[in-house]
Amino acid sequence: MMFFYLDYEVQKRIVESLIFASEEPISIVNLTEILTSKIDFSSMNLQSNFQQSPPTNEIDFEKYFKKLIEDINQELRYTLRPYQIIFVAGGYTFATTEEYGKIISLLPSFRYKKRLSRAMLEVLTIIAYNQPITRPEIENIRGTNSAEVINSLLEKNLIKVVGRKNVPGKPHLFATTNDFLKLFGLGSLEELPKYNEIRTLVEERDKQEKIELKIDFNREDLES
Amino acid sequence: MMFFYLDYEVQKRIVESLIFASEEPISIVNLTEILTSKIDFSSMNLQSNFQQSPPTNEIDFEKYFKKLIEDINQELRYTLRPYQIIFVAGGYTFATTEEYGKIISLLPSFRYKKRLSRAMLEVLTIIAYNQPITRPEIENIRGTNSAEVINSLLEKNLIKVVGRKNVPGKPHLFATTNDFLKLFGLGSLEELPKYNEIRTLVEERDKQEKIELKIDFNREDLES
Amino acid sequence: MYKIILPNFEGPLDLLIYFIKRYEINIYDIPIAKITNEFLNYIRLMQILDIEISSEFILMASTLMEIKAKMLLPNKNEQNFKEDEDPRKELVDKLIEYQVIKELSNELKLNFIKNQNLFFRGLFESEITELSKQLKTFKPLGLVDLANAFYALFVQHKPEDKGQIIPKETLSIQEEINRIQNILKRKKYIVFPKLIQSKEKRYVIITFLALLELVKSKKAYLYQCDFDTEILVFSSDFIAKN
Repeated sequence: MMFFYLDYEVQKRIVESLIFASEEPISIVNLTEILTSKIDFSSMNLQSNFQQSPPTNEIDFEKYFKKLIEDINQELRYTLRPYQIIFVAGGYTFATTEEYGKIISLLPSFRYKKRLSRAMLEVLTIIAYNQPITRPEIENIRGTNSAEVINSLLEKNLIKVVGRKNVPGKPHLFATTNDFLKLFGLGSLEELPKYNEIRTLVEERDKQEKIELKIDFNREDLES
Repeated sequence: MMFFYLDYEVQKRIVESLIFASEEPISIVNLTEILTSKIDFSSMNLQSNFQQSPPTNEIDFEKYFKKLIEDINQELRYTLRPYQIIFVAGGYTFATTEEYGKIISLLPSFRYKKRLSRAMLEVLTIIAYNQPITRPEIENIRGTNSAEVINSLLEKNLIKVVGRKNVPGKPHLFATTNDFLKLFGLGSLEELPKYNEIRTLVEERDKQEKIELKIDFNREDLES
Repeated sequence: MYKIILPNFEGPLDLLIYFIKRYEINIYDIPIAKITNEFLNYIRLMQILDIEISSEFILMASTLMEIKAKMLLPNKNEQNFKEDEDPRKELVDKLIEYQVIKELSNELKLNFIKNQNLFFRGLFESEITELSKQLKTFKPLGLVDLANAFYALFVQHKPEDKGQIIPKETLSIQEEINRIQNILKRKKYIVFPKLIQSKEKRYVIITFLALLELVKSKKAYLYQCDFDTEILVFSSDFIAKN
């Protein structure tokens, strides 16, 4: 039983789930190819009344699927879903609506939350405190190859190239971006924890209890 | 203006778009963290009447968000969307419904996407239960070369390198990924079939075979 | 010509378990002579059929024969071994552990089958923007760039050249081409050094030759960002679509 003989409602659901699951934007040509292949939809136990439909060779696939996708989008709008099917890079794919996309992008540390590896954080920190800095200098501090990490940070727009250093090889100089500040909720680079403070903190980590005690004493001093 | 003062409908949309846009399953802890941070939602131009709401410190976030997600799922079901929010790999994420997933899996371009050979399953099992583990250790358990299999599992992003073992040769240590949990529909590694139960079962069975063997011997005795 | 299909064993342990099941042998008291014979017969059969025998099978055969010899040695006090001096113990432990793994993987397979109809979202916005950004800012590369990158990588990573043990399976350039193309079917693009990670020297060379072949026949395209960063390999399909 062919796709085009299915209920229009079921057709919509199938196309919607296809676009949802596809790893690439899916083109009309692609959709047509997949859905006109010899699959027996009647075996799929769909709650669908099969309808009389024009034979495939009379269907203008492009027009048909465009209309179908537009109808899905209308449903999504009517039911207030915060996502839509959009046309991009030669095909159809899901994306959040502009309104909710904007909200998401404003939420702190959302996009990068789980995608910053320890190595990335390390390199970011080094760049943040030493900018502008070259790759060899970064690698010298970390003691390990950092090309790939730097590449991913560039891709995520957390660092940028600000020039070249005038030493043999003219290596690129890297600095942090505004997105970096946004990600860490910093108003400016000056709001970074002070390097010396951190250094002291690390050095005295073993004496942490003592420090806290001191602070307590101070407060008591103030209160009394 | 806080998240919890927004219209419940708008709250649902924000959570839905967050889960929709997140590449990794998003946990309740994560949701809470993101949505209780200091964002002024009133600046976001949302069509929402702000409502009186209990102060955050009285909200049971887990219960609140679980209910909210269940309400979104109910909407998705009522409006016949072919996808749902499910809990997997430690968080919430979108996935096709059983019904439409079945249809998709029958379509030619999706059919072969999910295939695991016996060898791959075996190596995955060994890594899942013994992580982090090195290739020689895996090969010792299987009694056979597993380099190719490990490579394809790495390519499929079902396992990842998490470091090197401090033994001669410094071999890579492998562990399973979130994609592994997603592929097997596991909320966490704790949901794996229990090792000890299966081990007892195997040992019991081996003992049972011993008994059968005795009976066999007896029969042979009788026959001869 | 006709084909003989032998059961597909995942190595010598798998084969031994097959024998144990078939002859309903008590795993705690394996008749080692009988099993060794069966095992050697199987290897001979493989030889006759001209099937490549991997080193693990040879190794297992010698282990079995060693155990057999130890079992034949007259024991000082008793004829029966105490459990922990039984020469079979190590092998038995391995067989049990492997059986447990097999059972567990069967259980996991049920999960897998149950979940086969679950499809997650395939494409995310960040990937779309990343992709279109890359194609805009990345410049196409030629064969010379590939050779340079290859050389740099070779110097940098110093792939291990394991002299002693040469794996039986040999990898042809065609197989490597297939592998790369398979990845490209799934992944849109590959970061060049990822192709070569943790491989031996001769594999690195095969990967390089395969990549050369793909670029020459325009089945793959190389791109690199303006910076001194990694080379990306794209499939021709993907480039055509964009």
